[in-house]
Amino acid sequence: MVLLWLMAIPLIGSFVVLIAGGRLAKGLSAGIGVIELIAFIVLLAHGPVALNYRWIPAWGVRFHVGADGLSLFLIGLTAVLTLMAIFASRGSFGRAYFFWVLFLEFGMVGLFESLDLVLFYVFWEVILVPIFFLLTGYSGEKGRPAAMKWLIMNLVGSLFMLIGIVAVAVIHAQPFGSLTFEISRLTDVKLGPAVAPWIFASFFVAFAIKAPLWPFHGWMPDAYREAPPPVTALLSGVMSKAGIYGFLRIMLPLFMPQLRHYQVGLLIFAVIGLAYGAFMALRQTDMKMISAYSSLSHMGMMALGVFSLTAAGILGATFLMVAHGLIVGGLFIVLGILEDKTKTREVEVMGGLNDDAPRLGAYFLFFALAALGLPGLPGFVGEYLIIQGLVAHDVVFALIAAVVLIVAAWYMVRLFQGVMQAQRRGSPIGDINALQVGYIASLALLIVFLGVYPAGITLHAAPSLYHAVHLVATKGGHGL
Amino acid sequence: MVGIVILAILAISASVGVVTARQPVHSALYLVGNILSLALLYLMLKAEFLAAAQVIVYAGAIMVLFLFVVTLLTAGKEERELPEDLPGQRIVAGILSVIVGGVFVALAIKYPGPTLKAPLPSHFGDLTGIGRLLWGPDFIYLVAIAIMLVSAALGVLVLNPPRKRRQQEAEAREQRAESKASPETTRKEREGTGS
Amino acid sequence: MQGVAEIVLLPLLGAITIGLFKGIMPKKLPGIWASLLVGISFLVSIGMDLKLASLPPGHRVISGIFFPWITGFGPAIDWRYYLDPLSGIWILIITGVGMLIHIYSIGYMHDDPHKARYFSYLNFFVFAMLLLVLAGNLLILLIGWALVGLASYLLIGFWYHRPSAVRAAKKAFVMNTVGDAGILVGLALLYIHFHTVSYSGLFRIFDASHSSAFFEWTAFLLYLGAMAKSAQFPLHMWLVDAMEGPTPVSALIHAATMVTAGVYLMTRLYPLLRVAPVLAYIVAAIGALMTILAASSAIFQRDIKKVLAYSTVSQLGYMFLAVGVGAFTAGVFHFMMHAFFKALLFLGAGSVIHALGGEQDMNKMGGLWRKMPWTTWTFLAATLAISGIPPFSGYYSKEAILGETFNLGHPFLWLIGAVAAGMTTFYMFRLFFLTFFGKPRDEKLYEHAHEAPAVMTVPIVILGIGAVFGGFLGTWLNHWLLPAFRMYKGAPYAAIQYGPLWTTGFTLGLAVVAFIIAFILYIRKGTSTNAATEKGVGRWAFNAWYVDAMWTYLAVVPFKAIGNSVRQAEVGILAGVKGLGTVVWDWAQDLRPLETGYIRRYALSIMVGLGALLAYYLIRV
Amino acid sequence: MIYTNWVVALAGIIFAIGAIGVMFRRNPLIMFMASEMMWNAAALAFIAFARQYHDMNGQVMAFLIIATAASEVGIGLAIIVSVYHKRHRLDVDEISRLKG
Amino acid sequence: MSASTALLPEYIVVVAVLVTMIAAMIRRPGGTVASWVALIGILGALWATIDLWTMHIHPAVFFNQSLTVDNYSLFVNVLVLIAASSTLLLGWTGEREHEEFPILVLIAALGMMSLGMVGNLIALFLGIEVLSLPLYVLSASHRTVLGGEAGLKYLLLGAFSSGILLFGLALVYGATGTMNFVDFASSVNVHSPLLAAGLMLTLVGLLFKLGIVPFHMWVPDVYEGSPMPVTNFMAFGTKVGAAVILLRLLAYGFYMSPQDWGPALGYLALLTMIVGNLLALPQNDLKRLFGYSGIGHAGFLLIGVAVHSVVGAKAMLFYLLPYGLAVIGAFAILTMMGTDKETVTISDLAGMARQKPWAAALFIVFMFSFAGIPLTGGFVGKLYLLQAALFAHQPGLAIGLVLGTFLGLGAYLRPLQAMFRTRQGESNMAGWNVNWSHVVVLVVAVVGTVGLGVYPTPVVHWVSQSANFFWLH
Repeated sequence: MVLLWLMAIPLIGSFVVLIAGGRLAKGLSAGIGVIELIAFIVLLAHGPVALNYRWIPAWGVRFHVGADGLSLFLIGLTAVLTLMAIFASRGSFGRAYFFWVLFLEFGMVGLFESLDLVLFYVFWEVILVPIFFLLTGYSGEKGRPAAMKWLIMNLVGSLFMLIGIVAVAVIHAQPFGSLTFEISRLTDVKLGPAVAPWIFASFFVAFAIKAPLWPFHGWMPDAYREAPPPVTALLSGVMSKAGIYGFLRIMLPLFMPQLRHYQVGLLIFAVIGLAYGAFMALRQTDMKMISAYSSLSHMGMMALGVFSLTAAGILGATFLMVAHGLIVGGLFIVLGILEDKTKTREVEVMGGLNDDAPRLGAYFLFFALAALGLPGLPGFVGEYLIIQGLVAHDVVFALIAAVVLIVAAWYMVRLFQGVMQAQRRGSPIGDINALQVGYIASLALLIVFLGVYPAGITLHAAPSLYHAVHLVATKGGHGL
Repeated sequence: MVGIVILAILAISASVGVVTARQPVHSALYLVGNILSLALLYLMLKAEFLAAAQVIVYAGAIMVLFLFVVTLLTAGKEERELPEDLPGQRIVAGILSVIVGGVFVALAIKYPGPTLKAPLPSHFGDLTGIGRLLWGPDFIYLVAIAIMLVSAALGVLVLNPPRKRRQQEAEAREQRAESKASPETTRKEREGTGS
Repeated sequence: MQGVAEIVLLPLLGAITIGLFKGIMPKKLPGIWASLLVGISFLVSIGMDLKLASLPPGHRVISGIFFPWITGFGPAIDWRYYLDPLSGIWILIITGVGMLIHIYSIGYMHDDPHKARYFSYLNFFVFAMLLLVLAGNLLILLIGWALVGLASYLLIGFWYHRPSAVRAAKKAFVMNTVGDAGILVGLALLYIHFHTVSYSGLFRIFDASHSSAFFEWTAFLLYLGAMAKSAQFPLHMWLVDAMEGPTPVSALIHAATMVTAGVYLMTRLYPLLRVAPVLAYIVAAIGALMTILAASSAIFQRDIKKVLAYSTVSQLGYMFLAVGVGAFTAGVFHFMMHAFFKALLFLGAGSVIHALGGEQDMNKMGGLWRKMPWTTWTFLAATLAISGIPPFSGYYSKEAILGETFNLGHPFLWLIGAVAAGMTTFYMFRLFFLTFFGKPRDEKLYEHAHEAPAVMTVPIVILGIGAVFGGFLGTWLNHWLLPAFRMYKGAPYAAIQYGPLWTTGFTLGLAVVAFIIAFILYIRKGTSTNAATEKGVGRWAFNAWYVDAMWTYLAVVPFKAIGNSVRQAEVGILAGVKGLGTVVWDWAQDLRPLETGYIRRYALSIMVGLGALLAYYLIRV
Repeated sequence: MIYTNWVVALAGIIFAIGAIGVMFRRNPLIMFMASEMMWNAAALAFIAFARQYHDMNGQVMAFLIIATAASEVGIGLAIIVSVYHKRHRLDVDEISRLKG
Repeated sequence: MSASTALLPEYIVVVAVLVTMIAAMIRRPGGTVASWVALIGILGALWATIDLWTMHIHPAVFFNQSLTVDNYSLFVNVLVLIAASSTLLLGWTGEREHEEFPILVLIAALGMMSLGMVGNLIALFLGIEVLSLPLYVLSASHRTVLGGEAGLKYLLLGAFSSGILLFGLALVYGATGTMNFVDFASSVNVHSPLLAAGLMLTLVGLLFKLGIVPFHMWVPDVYEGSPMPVTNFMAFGTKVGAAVILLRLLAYGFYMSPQDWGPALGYLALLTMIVGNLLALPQNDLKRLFGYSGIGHAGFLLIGVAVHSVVGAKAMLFYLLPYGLAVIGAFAILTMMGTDKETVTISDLAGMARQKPWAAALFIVFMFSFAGIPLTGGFVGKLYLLQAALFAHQPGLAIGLVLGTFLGLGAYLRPLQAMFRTRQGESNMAGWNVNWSHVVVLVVAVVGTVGLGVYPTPVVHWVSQSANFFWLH
């Protein structure tokens, strides 16, 4: 039942906010976010659960939801980050804004819980909508083209995935006669050589666009730049994980032979994206863009982990999803506060702000360090596991990834120093207030905890990944 | 057989006349000729009642209506139709129509269909035969026709209402409409390329 | 378990408490509190070492697990600690020297408004360094490794208004990340092959292995980390720039402790070096190269701290030389002695800088001995020590390294080391003479110069005692370390040995000659510091053989170029996305006129469709 | 014996001519008449086939066509009158404001 | 079962036509009696339909096989009655429309309903004409310049296409010698060229009504020029009628020779999906936009016919419902906005999100249903159509559907974004006019749209029952 509550709380909450919101919208939604977080803790105490109801029996579509180690922490990530985003949002945005934020939470939780392809797809597209309106309605004139690009690019990918989903189900139904969309039952689908590449590509492109992975990131720069900072935090922190989650949840069980077959190519793609994002970040002057491209680079890193098709790599990707979500979410929130205070995003016109806002500077530094993968913080854990997986496959990719880590250190330090240190160039700003300190600090504490005790997640996630990893092993991957 | 050929030539030339006549009045008259020759053909095809109906309804009622409207709309005007200005319209349309018509002719001639040796059933095509059907199992068609005629009558009422009612409506509209967009502005907005 | 956790966590406690409560702390409290915690940590360290000593010689290991770090994809990696005689030495130096420098800093940073932050960072550094040396596996070591890098970054950039400091901090961080990445890949390789990264597990495996290319490459990757941290060619330039930080930081981090982490790592991995002999030789060779390369640069520097920085690089070269040839105890010995005298030198230099109001250029110094007697004489002791003049500490450790290098059949490396030793004497006395003797070159500064307060001089004196008498610890060290080095294969020549008498004589002779030259040049002739830096070898050496420029052209420029080309590609991708939209839009606009509004056209369209359908059918039939 | 297929061919020809009329002429009345001619052609074909199959249904259909044509013409002429009663020229190409 | 029982819904509508005429004659100016009577008639017909449905009738044939009452026709009845009642409610008499409006709507609805049950060519023709004639009148009924143009275009092209249809019917009759659909397949001339030519002509006539490229040209113009409720009726009702008769004709009469028409329809569907959605993209007039969007959706519907399978039939039938609900919802909002104007442009929407947030929210739902975003019925419909295409091994149609959807997205998103634009100068929401009748339509539309998206199971079930033609299996 708690699974349903996890979906219902933000859904009902969103409408409550929409109807009763008004001036209280922010406080109300923060309360709902807290309740959701509590529900998640209950779920955590429960451990893996699943529910399976009939939905559209004629097509074999089921309302099959569950939370296992793979999705559990992503749900948690959603709950935490949404709460943070609500805290970080301007109350003056009004109730519709908070409605969309909570609706987004509903969609994300639903997506991570779905174990049926149609259900998955439903949520996959539902989450596009709130972002579209948050971009359209709350980020000025420039936000609209970004919103358009966001929705259309993502839908292009996902619509083809819809063909893929139906095709898989139809092909699976051919010998047995009855349709099913449940992932666990589709794993034995036999795709012919003529259709397999196309179906594979349809899924791959959808996930790659959502993540986004290079070169499918055309929507990303605009959307990340133009969205209100809390929304950017949600976009990069939670939404982007949906793509990688799709790889893990759907592509590993369904397309293992194809993944094996194209592995080298996929790895090359991912590694190009990894380097590409890093080098782009190196040459940006807009602070949101630096972290946006850094995020792109990290998505490449996660994809590398998945495509390494090793237990460590996949586990690393899983871990990095959560870690990166928290980190980049925090980073964007901090950048948003800075933008609010300085009214600019250009690094070149900032500098020396640490004098005015030492606490903000400290958090900024913390998130920057976490984002560059400082050992001891969770980003490193994921990167370590991924590199280990890559080493098992081919050390060349590991070395490239390692080089990119160096570039990451470079651009992140550059970002931090450019804004916070050196000569002061802008006008003075105030430091963050107690509320901001409170929620940012709790986020930071969570991040530190994960960095010190990553086993807390991997312990739970690994058994669920066992299935995927088992498939890897039996279908010709490296077991370890 | 000869009769058919003559009627066919008549019908075709009348229909060509409809299409080529300069004045709508002439077109209408040609159409009457076409209808009459077809009516004769109906007779030869053992459709007596229909031949009568064709003459009475088509030539008698419909064409008279046409002539009324033609005279109403073109009264006192002696202007020729403007020359064709849509590029390629006539060439493409002509070629297409000729090909399509040719195909029908070819198909009709090539696939004659079965020839029934049995004699025609009694009352074939006469008033009794049609009447038995239409007032028997096919009565529902008459209902449909009735409804169509009702809608035609209503249509005329709606489209060309009496003057008194027209005034009433105009007054009501003016009361409601405070900021009625003129067609010109609508045009402009619609022609703009948008954002 | 008990003690280890406290050793590590006490400084962390200091860092956190100061960081959180600096706003409400009295002005002087942070320094005292920080020093106190490190002091307690030092005492606990002594206790732990005593505990270690109470164990039988071959089994002096205190190891265990706090809790698992990560699990789930194979054997777990734990928060594992590992205290053996080797790390025992290191924790003593870290906490001991660290405490002295904390105390010194109370005086040095007296006027700085941000000193609370400073002490917080400093405590954090001590914590990270202790974590590094007490780690029981490579992964935890890497965490400590990166955290000391972070602390170093923070402290180099402590005065973040100075663009040069910011740049130096960035450079240090990025260069250190190179090393981190190397270790990361190396330990991933080890884990993949052996399913463990803990020392004991790995060492057992190394013991059972023969040398192979795999080990060479793995060792190389780990050495890459050591290179970056310990400023070995070509990753050493950051250390020179790191002098932008406060001087006590230079003493603690960039001379005494952190930069020797590489030495620690390579010493710790001595069983790996056995199965990677080529790499071991490379370590030695690069170490030897560093000794002379850095020494040559040191000769021409003007900035007092830069001289010391190059000197540090040079001395680190000695340590790596020792490690590379297998003279592990000698290497550790030199590390200890170096910690004393180099910390002392830096603190002395710090006193001078403090006294001169922040002036670091030796051109503005001179004749300070009258004003600053304590500093001068302790500085002299350290200078003698680093120059390898018996019976000062440096003599023993350096001779042990050189002698063993010679004994183990590396005469060429020995020759380089010996020449570098002579150069060391020269540049150190050049520094000493220019700073403390001769006439004051800048009267104004000289007028204001004064001896440092007791809180600064006392640590200097304590370190001076170490620098003078430390050499006599050699025998004890042999006893302490040898059993540890014999636990696993790979350190047959670990014991301290000295070379043939003539080699010692040669080195000493060079030192004496160098001293005389320095005396003539800088006392008698009063040569300017700028001499010979304008052209030829001098210019190259002054500019550190243009390693920075090399990096600029080999890494920075290409990386930026890649960045630029990537930016072009990005423009292309974005234009492509936009272009696709535009194409569709234009396409739609182009189709609109088809809808002409003419009924006859519409009818024609229907006819065309009809024709097409018929044609389709006819063609099919 | 009547060769009904020849009659159908005639119907085809009249149909084609009607279609040409719709597409060639600019006068709405003539266009409308031309399409009435197409209807007539269809009715002729129905009657011919009815004769061929000895099936009265075709004739019923033809009758209904005529009746429907009557109501359609009623409506059609009403529309044409209402559109053109203010215009001077009976030209269907002038009625092309809706487009694009 | 007697005809009077089985055809009760139609009879009720016929009676309602008569009563409404009387009511219209005796009404006061501006009164709504006629509308009420018509609405009651429609509701009665709806009640009768549902009652028949619950009786689980077997297919019954009446009037010389001209009418077949089965679940299919009953489902069509429901669709048509929804369309008709929404049209009535949007054009509530006295507000905007003349008093004959309800009568004409009822007559057209009667034609549409009959199209769902026709079983022979005569009834097909009559149904089409009963549907079309009132719509000719209605589209020109406001006697505006554009309305007249719309009516004239619709009339001339309708007559033209009806001529083609009639000639096609004649050829079909000539080739088979029978009027009844079910006898075509058993005729000896199944593969006769005459039959095929006749079928092609018939298809042209029907596809014209459905608005398939290249027979679509009239659609946007007529939609734009017609009064708002009439456009609504054409967009929903005409599509229903044309689509269901197409399916009926092909599935009953030509199921033996799908190779003759299936691929052709497939290509037309592809063309229609692409062109319709593409041209919807740059439109600024919302009614015109919906016209093109309707063309695109007609292409989607045609997939269900072209694949010639029972899944296709069900999918098509299902898709009509979410499409229609979105149409009536969207037109309800346009009617509320544009009570004093014939049309609404995209720029008129500016500021709607701020000033009329609830209407904006509902508009979003309908647009998303058009675009096929999940949790709206449009998505479920597209999913069904995709299944049909893929089960029939026609990936091309699936890809076409997706491409069409993608091209259409822009068209639906542009109005949505416009709502968030801040408007310069005075608010254009002043002429906002909310009648209870609009609200009823809106509520039905939004509940239906979202309901179909969230829990389509019952409708899927009904559709399965109604499109279960045994010979398609």
